[in-house]
Amino acid sequence: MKRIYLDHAATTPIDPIVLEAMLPSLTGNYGNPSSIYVEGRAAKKSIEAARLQIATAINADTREIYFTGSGSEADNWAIKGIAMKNQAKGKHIISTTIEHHAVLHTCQYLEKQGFEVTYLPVDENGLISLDDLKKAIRKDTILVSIMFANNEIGTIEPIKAIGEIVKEKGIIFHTDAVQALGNIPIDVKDLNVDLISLSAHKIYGPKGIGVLYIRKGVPIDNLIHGGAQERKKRAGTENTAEIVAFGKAAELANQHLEENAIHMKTLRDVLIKGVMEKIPQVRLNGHPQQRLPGNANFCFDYIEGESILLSLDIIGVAGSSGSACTSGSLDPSHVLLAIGLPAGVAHGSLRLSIGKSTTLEDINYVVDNLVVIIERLRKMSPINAECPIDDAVFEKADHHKH
Amino acid sequence: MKRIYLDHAATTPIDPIVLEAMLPSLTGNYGNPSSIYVEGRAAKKSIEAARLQIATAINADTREIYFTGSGSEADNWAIKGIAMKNQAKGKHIISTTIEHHAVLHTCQYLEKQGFEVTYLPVDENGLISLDDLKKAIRKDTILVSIMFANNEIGTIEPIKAIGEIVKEKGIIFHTDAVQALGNIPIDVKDLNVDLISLSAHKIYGPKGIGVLYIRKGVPIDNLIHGGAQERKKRAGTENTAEIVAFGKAAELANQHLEENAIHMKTLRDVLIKGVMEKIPQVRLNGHPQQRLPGNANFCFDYIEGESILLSLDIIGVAGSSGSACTSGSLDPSHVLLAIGLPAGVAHGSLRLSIGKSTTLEDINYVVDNLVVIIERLRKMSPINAECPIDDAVFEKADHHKH
Amino acid sequence: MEYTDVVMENFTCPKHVGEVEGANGIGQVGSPACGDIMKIFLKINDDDIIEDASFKTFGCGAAVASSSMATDMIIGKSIEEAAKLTNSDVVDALGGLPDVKIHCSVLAAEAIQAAIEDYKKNKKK
Amino acid sequence: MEYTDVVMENFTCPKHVGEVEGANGIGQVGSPACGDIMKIFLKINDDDIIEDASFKTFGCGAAVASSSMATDMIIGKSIEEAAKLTNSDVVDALGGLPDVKIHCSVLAAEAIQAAIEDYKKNKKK
Ligand SMILES: Cc1ncc(COP(=O)(O)O)c(C=O)c1O
Ligand SMILES: Cc1ncc(COP(=O)(O)O)c(C=O)c1O
Repeated sequence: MKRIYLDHAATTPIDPIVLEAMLPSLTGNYGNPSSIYVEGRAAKKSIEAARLQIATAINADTREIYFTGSGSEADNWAIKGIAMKNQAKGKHIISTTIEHHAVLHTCQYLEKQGFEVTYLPVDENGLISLDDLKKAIRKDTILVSIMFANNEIGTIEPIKAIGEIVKEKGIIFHTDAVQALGNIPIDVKDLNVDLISLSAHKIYGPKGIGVLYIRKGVPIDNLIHGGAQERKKRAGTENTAEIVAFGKAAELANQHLEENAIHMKTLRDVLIKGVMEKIPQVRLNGHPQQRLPGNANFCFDYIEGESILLSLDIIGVAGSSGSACTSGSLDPSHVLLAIGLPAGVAHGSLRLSIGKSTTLEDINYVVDNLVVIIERLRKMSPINAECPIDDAVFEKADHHKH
Repeated sequence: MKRIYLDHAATTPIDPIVLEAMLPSLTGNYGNPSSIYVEGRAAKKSIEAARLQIATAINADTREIYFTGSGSEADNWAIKGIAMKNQAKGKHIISTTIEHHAVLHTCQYLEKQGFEVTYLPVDENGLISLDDLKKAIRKDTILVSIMFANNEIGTIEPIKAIGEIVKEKGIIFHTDAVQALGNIPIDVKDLNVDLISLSAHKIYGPKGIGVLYIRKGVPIDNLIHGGAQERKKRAGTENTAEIVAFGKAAELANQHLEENAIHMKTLRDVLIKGVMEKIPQVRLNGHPQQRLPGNANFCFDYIEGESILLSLDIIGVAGSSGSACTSGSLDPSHVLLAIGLPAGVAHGSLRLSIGKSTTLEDINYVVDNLVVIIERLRKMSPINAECPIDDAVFEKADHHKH
Repeated sequence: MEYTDVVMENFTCPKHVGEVEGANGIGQVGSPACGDIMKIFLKINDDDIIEDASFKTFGCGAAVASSSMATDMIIGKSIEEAAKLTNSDVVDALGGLPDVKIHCSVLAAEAIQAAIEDYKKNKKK
Repeated sequence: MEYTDVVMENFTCPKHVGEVEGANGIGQVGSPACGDIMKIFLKINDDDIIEDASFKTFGCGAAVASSSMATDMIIGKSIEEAAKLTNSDVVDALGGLPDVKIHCSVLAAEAIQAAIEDYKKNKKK
């Protein structure tokens, strides 16, 4: 059966051009980049070429690009590294309620170590308020970490405006741009951002390779200590093959940024229109305009997300949900709760994220089948418009809390 | 020109069988292992198969195997994770003076954060003393981290005996077994070890993938916070391809452990005998017997290591040196200093590490050419047996300290 | 997370979906906030034998499959026997459930008990 | 770290290795502990012109190449001119050196200065 992959926000297949670029580093080019002999120098060279490709993609200097083992590591490094290094100045951090877990759980860990974190709320579209940010800034604030674009609902935060506010106060600003890369332009010369997290596997590169952009001169502790790799800032023998792949993927993403974005946006709008028109009792999550080109996120009342995903999977479609049931926890997505959805509704969410190879037929197929799937699951559900269940009652009853 | 690669301790080429095993995860099998649809489940399955291969190789339970982004990350995680989690019990750590930088620099970082570290000395062969260890243990000792086998001089530490001493005191024991894997048997059921660091690229797997073995029940903080991957202990979308590759590499290493070890040991002994007999003024570093099967490490008096490496590189041979000049710092290897070599002598070190594909002809070629190279460089040197230079004088003069 | 074939079968073609006609014992457990609600309908005859059973479920694949399997397992049984149905019985019949989904089978057993209680209460009146 | 072709040439086939016969100015700098020792031998004629020069070096590729290049650059020059040779002159002549190796060129310039000093001292006696 033909598969229709609509979970590009979770991960993407490796582009054949990227694979071709990385293969020589798997079949040969195995030298340790720190070694001085031929094999080592060749590996070093390919890493530096990739560093330039990444730097170019975000308009940075190559000396500001540090490779990590994932986007999560980049987030952890940025936040812990800044916190540890600058704690003498203050122990207050500002972030948001809709960050990726890599930021959120890192902040929570720092709270246990004696740091204080203010989590800015967001409005019903997922946007933070600049006023809230200004009010949250204190004398002892050392770091602001606000994501570029949200991975679940696709909302794009006003990073440039945030940067201006933060810079004026002399505070370090980190943004998790893992979802932004390849989807919206990132220009470090234009933005007042000090640290940026990136990850290759969201832009048709391999999993397990990330980047932390560190603006020159920003004081930061290492997260992974050891050898002198990455200009003594990130230890560990370099993952040459995946670094080369990330470089190529970033180059391609940059070259085709606009064309890919238009393609995804067009299909996304067809998808959103189709779902909203053909299926009753559905809402679109995230900002209606200010959102990632490939992101569509819906809540279908009265049904639960995992059963939608399973039903889609059976007919060949891959999507994701903010339902608790897909995460192994019983709480639905913190992002959907943060934009004000009741837990019961949040459980019924479906995220479909479009990629550069998605076609109009794919979208039409999905819309048509979703109509049937949603209807079937709703028939199976004990709740509906005539027989709604008051969340509050159930929550108070607390019968099934875990 | 044919290349003779004798730096397997630095990194190894990917075994074609390993590459074949990992390729499907690069060309397809791209699902996010946390996703519930077909693509995700397939990726999850291949990761769990690899976990079993690694577990089998060290006789552990699959639930004790956690994938990381490198051996360095595993070391950092083990040491920081135990330190942070158990600091209420005490803030004293015991390690050695000859650890890899991933352990050493992590310990030094913790010292800055208020921990105390005792670095056990080693004898001229690189062995720690069990008596020293016993004496170093205090009431507030929470962790002992001693490497399984040294990456420079190849000396194998008495891990089992250390484990017995440490276990009796109820202290957590970590060993960096990055160099041991594939070279000497590791059996967690036989050893009293709580945490073990491993890395794929030393056993013909790719760079950028490591493992931390964590014995069930050992209390440890996360190093990389975020998503629920690796049973909520190590965040970041899984590097499926490299995990699969590590699994295969570990399986192969385990299957051919004895045969590979015998092969390497045989060639190593030819190499050592040849060099010691044909070249005057040379010493063998590391324990004469208790050493890694593939490791040979020499010091040639009166000459400097990098110029040996360059000369070898030119005739097609890749080796490494503990000379400062190869590391970007001006201090020679801390390991060579720890076994008591004067700095001037340590600068003249050469490590040749043999792999499973090394041949007797390779070794003969290297020995014959080394004779010529060493002679040539010695002729160029202002110091020699008749005109030795007293290190101490120069160190005191301090004219060229950086 | 990996579902067994039996779970997938019971999810894609669940038995006994809907509201059995003449149901005289209805039980509902769970909450939408937790992501599962199970409602069980029992038609019990005068000899306290469950003649028919059905369900409506808001929940994940495991919740639907557990409902389907559990209702199927109690049809034809006395309410005494049915009340003894444990969540492990359901899990076993499904060929296993992922750890994080065990609670779905618990819900199914609880919903049946709630339906039987409801029947008993109705009978007393 | 990557050496230029000129560096590699001067390392593999260094010019002026050894002890020039009749050297009347000898300078040595560095220490084995730091990984480099450079010894420069100068043969200076009565007009204070460097007729010949040579070196012996314990050190890395850059140290050998710097010694080779520096000695080559000063032959035929007056000691006054030679004393003005800076490490950057050597680096430029080598087509560049890696950052961590710049100190080797410094040593070469220092060794030449030391040799000239030695010559002057001998002359005075
Ligand atoms: C003993 C030892 N520990 C740790 C490491 C670090 O492993 P990795 O390069 O995967 O970070 C190495 C090799 O580089 C090593 O030899
Ligand atoms: C916004 C965001 N941040 C961080 C990450 C983590 O990246 P990685 O999976 O490379 O660790 C992701 C994706 O997983 C993401 O979407």
